[in-house]
Amino acid sequence: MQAYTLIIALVLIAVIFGFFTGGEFLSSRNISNLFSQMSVIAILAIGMTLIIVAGHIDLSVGSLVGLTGGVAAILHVWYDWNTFAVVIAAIVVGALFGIWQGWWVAYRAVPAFIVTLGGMLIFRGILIGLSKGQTVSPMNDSFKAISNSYLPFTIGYMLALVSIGLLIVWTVRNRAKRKNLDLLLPAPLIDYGKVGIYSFFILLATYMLNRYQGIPTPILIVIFFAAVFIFVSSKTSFGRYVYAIGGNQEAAALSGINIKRNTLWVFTSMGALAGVAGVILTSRLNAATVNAGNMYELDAIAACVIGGTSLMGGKGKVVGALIGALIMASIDNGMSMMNIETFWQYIVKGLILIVAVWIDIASKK
Amino acid sequence: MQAYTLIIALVLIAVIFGFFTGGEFLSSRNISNLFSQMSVIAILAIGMTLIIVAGHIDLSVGSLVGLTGGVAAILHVWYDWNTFAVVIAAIVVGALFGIWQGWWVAYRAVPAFIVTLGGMLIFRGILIGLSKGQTVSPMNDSFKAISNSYLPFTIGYMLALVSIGLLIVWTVRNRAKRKNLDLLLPAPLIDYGKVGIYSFFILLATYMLNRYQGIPTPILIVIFFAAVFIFVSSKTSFGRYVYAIGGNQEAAALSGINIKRNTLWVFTSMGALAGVAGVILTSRLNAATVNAGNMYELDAIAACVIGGTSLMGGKGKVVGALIGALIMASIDNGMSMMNIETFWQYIVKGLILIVAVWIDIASKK
Amino acid sequence: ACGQDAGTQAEGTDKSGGEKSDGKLKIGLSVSDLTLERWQHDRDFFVEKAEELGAEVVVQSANGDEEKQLSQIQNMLSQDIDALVIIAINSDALSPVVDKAKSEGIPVLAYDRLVNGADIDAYVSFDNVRVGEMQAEYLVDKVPTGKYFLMGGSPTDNNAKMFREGQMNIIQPLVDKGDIEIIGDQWAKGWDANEALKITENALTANKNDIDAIVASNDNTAGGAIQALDAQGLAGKVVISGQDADLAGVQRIAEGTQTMTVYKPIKAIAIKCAEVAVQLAKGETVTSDSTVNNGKLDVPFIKLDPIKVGQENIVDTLIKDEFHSYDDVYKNVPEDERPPRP
Amino acid sequence: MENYALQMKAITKEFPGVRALDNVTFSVRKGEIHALCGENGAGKSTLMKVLSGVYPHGTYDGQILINGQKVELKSIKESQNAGVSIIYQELALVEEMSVAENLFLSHDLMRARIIDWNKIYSEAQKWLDHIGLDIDPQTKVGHLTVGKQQLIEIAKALTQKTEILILDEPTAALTESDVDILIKLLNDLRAEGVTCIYISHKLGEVMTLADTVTIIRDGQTVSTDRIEDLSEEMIITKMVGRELTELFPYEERPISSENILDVKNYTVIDPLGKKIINDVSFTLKKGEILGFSGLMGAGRTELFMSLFGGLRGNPTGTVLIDGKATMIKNPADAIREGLAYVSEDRKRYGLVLGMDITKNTTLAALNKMMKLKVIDNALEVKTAGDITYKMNLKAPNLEALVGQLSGGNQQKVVLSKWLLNDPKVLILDEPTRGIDVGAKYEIYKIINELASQGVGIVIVSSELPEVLGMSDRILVMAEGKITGEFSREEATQEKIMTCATGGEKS
Ligand SMILES: Nc1ncnc2c1ncn2[C@@H]1O[C@H](COP(=O)(O)OP(=O)(O)OP(=O)(O)O)[C@@H](O)[C@H]1O
Ligand SMILES: Nc1ncnc2c1ncn2[C@@H]1O[C@H](COP(=O)(O)OP(=O)(O)OP(=O)(O)O)[C@@H](O)[C@H]1O
Ligand SMILES: O[C@@H]1[C@@H](O)[C@H](O)OC[C@H]1O
Ligand SMILES: [Mg+2]
Ligand SMILES: [Mg+2]
Repeated sequence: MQAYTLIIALVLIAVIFGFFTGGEFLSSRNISNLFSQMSVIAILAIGMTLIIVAGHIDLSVGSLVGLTGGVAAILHVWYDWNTFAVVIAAIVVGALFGIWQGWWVAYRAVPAFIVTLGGMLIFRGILIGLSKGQTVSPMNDSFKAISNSYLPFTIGYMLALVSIGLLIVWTVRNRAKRKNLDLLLPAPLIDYGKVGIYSFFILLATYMLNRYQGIPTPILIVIFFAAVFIFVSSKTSFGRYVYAIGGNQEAAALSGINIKRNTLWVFTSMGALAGVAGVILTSRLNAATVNAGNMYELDAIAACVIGGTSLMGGKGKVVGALIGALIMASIDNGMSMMNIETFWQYIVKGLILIVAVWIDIASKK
Repeated sequence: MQAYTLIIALVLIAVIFGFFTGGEFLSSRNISNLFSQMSVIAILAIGMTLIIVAGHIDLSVGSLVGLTGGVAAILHVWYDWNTFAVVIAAIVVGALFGIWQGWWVAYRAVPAFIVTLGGMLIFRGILIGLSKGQTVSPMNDSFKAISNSYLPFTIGYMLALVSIGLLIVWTVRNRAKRKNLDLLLPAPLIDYGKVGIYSFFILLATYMLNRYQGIPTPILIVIFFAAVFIFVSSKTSFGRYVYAIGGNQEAAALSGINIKRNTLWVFTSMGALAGVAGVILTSRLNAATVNAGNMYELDAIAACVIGGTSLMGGKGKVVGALIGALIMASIDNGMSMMNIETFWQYIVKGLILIVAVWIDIASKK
Repeated sequence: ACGQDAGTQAEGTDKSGGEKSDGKLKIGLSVSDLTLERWQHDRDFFVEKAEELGAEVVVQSANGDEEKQLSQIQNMLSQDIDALVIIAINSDALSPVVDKAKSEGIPVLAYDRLVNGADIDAYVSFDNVRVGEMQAEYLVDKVPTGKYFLMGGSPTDNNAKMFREGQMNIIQPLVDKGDIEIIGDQWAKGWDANEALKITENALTANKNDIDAIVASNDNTAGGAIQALDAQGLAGKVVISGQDADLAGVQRIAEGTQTMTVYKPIKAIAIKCAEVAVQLAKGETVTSDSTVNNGKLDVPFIKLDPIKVGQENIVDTLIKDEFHSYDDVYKNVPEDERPPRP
Repeated sequence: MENYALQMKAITKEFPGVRALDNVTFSVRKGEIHALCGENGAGKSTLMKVLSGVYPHGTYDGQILINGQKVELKSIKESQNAGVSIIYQELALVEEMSVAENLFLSHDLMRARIIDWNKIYSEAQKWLDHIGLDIDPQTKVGHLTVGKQQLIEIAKALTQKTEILILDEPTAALTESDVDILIKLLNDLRAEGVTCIYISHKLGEVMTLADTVTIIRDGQTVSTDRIEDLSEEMIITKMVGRELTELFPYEERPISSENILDVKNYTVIDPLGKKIINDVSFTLKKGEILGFSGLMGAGRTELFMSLFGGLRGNPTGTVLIDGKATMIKNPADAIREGLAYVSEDRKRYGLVLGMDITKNTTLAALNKMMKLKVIDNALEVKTAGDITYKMNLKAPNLEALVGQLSGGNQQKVVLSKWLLNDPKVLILDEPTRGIDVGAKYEIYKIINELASQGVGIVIVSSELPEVLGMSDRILVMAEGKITGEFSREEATQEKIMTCATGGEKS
């Protein structure tokens, strides 16, 4: 039900903006832009989902994106580190600061709101100190390529086909297993219908993107991390424990789940993802600036909530957060395509945010 | 216990900064400045306490401060409204937007985080639209006086004495009543000792401020609203209900409490207070600017949390929030008196925030 | 406040009298936002010069928050300074504290941005409106007719508004004449490069790349916009303005992807300000050729001209001024394409 | 040499200000069902939490031996690994998660590197079948009734490789038929050699199940006896430290002929369109005690929640209070009309746990504590003090947070809260759930007193003896309908059960 409301909202947005921009909004080129534009927030929203599901919040991610992106740029430009080393460094720095915050939350029981509000200031401060307020640029080509290249057509189609293939294999095997174990089997039509629909959309998206320049690398990175985190959240004990902790911390503790360690991990992975986002942003801008990432936390949180994650914890899905990020990016993109006046953009975005979540809530009743 | 940790923290901060500034931090003049500087956040923290106690959050207050302050300035400067009318208008506008947000939260069940995140954008957008991005100034003298004047000496002392008098009368009467009702009576020494300590601090503060130019008006406004909201939160059914709702919404509902209406009121009063803060800020700057109030919500929330308000709802005190606001303002003020470099200020403020809350939490165990 | 013990002077001097026995002058410098590259240069030059002239400088940065700036100036005043130098975040939002400084006999110098409606002693500046005009002039010169996209700065920054005013002074007549068509007008929140990047991507998409000029208000946002142009192979083909002569911006100009920047000879203004501030602190009066009315009085105005910098004059301006080094600026330009080393 | 599965020696555990366990010694033989009895707050749960690692080694004094081996359990996990499984008194389920996930939350299947969901679902199905629950393992736990949740808890403990199974009041929220399922399960486990510690306030169960009974009072061991050497009365006497002559202090009272509450053709359709209450009609007279019996999920709670205005959904039908037709849209209306509702889940619906006793007591009657629209704190404290004194509330002082009180005392706070409104109709949903015999007795006496003052009282209870023992008249519900009515004289357990199950589809 809920997933459908989201998709309906998305379609509605697409139709409205498509109409007002004379179709431009739905052009291959704009869809390609849209995916690149959403990538940074999408990466953050993936990690934020876990944070919020665990019952916390992270207000520091924007600053951490700025800091990790800045560290990457500084090492790259000032100290001539190569691209690979720099990417690893950014992720490690992000993860370390994630551990720092997670430690305060998990082992010192300081509310995440405060720890990460502090982090927001601290990380920005460190960035200003390290960069001396300067814009650090330009990156070399391999670094620039991280966010500014496209997958060649054929590889794009191949990837699409491989993923469809995996989908089919997985469905068939799962059905076989369930049958073996005597579990309830959904009608084949439903299972295979789903596969059909997903395949259709995968192909459509690939086709649209290939009509322009191919699949943009940043969205591939998003898909990769989304896949990892969807897997982690549904197929590993860590993932399930996070949901249990957020759903009922006492029950989780009484079930022998190590609350502290798992919480620490949640923040660590958020930090690492902020590092990834920092790299993408720096590459995209071909520069690191002191105010990069400012306020991204709010967009990331909004993406999660639009995607059905409950701020009370225990409930939320990575896929929802991605759709949420796409909705947010679409709003920004559509309004700027329409060349709407700035103050209207603020107002409309604010209203859409409220109404989108409201529709979602109303539809669940 | 908790109250004492807070006071100890405050004293510690005072001592440290006093030491590093060669005593300047504790000079009459700086104390006077400090109180003026904390006033806007303090007003917001008062309202935010209720919001958080009720189990919500308000991310829009910074924008609302900007908007109400802007509306006041526009009416005053562009349309020649008089100061009184303008103040009322700002408060009414604040309250109306408070109602709007409260309505979404209470009657449409949209999480306050989202409603007020939307509000943050919407209000800023309206402000940019109304002011056309311009700074609106200057105010006339009576408007300027709101934040830029001092209570004459004698009146200051008189006020101090009156409040001490009231304190004594109230204590005596309360003791008599409790005795009448056969209730537990604290030893007279404790009750009157408290009165003595409070009186001492009231007189000390008045003396210090009078040594400079007198009690600054903004802090008087803060004290006035603090008194009103302390009264409301502890002596009216509305206040009690807010705590019950935040403590256990379902139990409150089954006790016949109208959750929706009370929630609406909480947001309305927050809006009105944002209006007051907007007026104070505009008067202080003698101008309304488009980014006035930016991010004040975070300071206000931090003040509440430092002051012991639980983000889970149901728990928190206005007095605590005031002390929290004073701590936050002291940190800013002290570091600026020490002329610490910007990036260090970010880092130190972030760290103090975390550590302050941690000490508070640790002390409660 | 008549008759009250407002004796700040007395209190101030007896508290810090000891430290000041060496008679060293103390100047307070309130900076709008040290998180931006340009103001760091300003600060460094200013402090260096003032110290050379025998004064001690107290620097604070308000990070773009007007109320914070006001508070910080209050705090400086209680530190017993001899002169106050303000780089205002907002020209209109500081009068109460400046009046306060005056009432305590502390001279006030407005640095780069005028402080309106208050009693100040001198104003040293480039004109923000003029900056906007220069940006537009340069572009219009290169591309007299065509499709222009306007990308303003932060919608909540008063200066951004003033740059736009200047830009329109030049562009509007041409629009009226029909030479120039404005095809879009967007503002980059927080002067954020990523915002600028997205805005430009969308503008290019919406206009099918049919854009001839982008009027960007500073180098940071220009950088974002150029990334979008680059992706379309348009970098260097679409003219684009900037401001601040950030290293990254100047490098782009050297490489030919950015058209121009407006260089406010920061060293000049910083040094001038330091000199004037020391003069004021010593109680001397400042003379100047022109004055400007700030709504309260005619303020002595020491005017410095900003400089348009394009590929042709990088060496003569920025590098000669030692604002950036030759090697830094041409780092990414092949040796044989570089202009001669000065 | 006795063969002990568990020995706890000289256990002392202190909380700030309270010595919850004082030198307790507790020994359990292998393979027996060992009941642990005691009043609310005696320390039963605390003792079990010491054993299960909730209070890790080092936070208490004393020794624990499992199978004769000394152990130092430093975490819940270590305790689990030592073969101890516990079902806590407070439900420890994650409502947002599925039944299967909850069942295996602490199980090795969940700790696998990659979780095999199909395996978990099929295992879960087996356990559900085993305990006789007919639900899909993928249902969210939050969608189940408390009773079903309790059964899930039990199954969850069973999924562990268990040598010592602890059940802390597992039947508090169960109806008789579910209790039967549980008893059968435990008997099977005993046959398999599992040692079981059983805590319950329902002494009937203790008598049928237990091999041995240990009684503790005020944190100290009173006695350990074989069941053959005990009777219910003896257990009660040892628990409360004095003799309780009767369990149900029912008194013959004259019942007025006036209807105080008259419900006609009451139907409730929930937001999903399901008819949860189906054409219910009944009357309640002044001074009458009306019992409502039925199986878990019969709809009793929803009927009264709805009458009280606390349930979403569309009610139709008429409700007369004191002969006047009324429209109750929310609890405030209900309170105004003289209804009071003590819910079955006091922590969720009855109390603000983080507030003190005074404020909880006056919450629904705050308007009576006002002078000039201002709360008169002295009056408030006095009122709360008076009523809780009458209730014989045991608490350190009125400023103690209710969250720190024992269950029985919490229930008394809820009762006090409603009595302050001088209700005409008092609805008690499971009024003695989780409450010890002594406190139960006091609550029954209060109920009687109120009835004799003319208050109409409804007792919704899943404990048949309670309904039979206290009511003047008994109604039975099944599947949202009233399926039977009996006077005190004609009612028997068998008749009621027939009506309660008769409503079910055959
Ligand atoms: N976390 C705690 N902090 C402080 N006191 C506690 C805590 N837990 C229990 N107590 C106190 O310890 C005593 C024993 O409580 P416990 O929960 O073990 O009783 P019980 O025998 O299980 O009662 P019941 O039958 O109501 O479940 C009580 O006085 C209780 O108030
Ligand atoms: N949260 C819920 N979600 C879905 N169905 C529910 C929920 N709570 C109750 N029900 C259903 O509503 C019906 C009536 O339940 P209700 O709790 O009123 O029964 P009851 O007779 O009071 O039983 P109990 O002894 O469990 O309190 C049942 O079919 C039950 O399964
Ligand atoms: O120089 C510019 C400054 O004037 C403005 O306020 O912020 C952006 C800068 O680029
Ligand atoms: Mg217990
Ligand atoms: Mg029930």
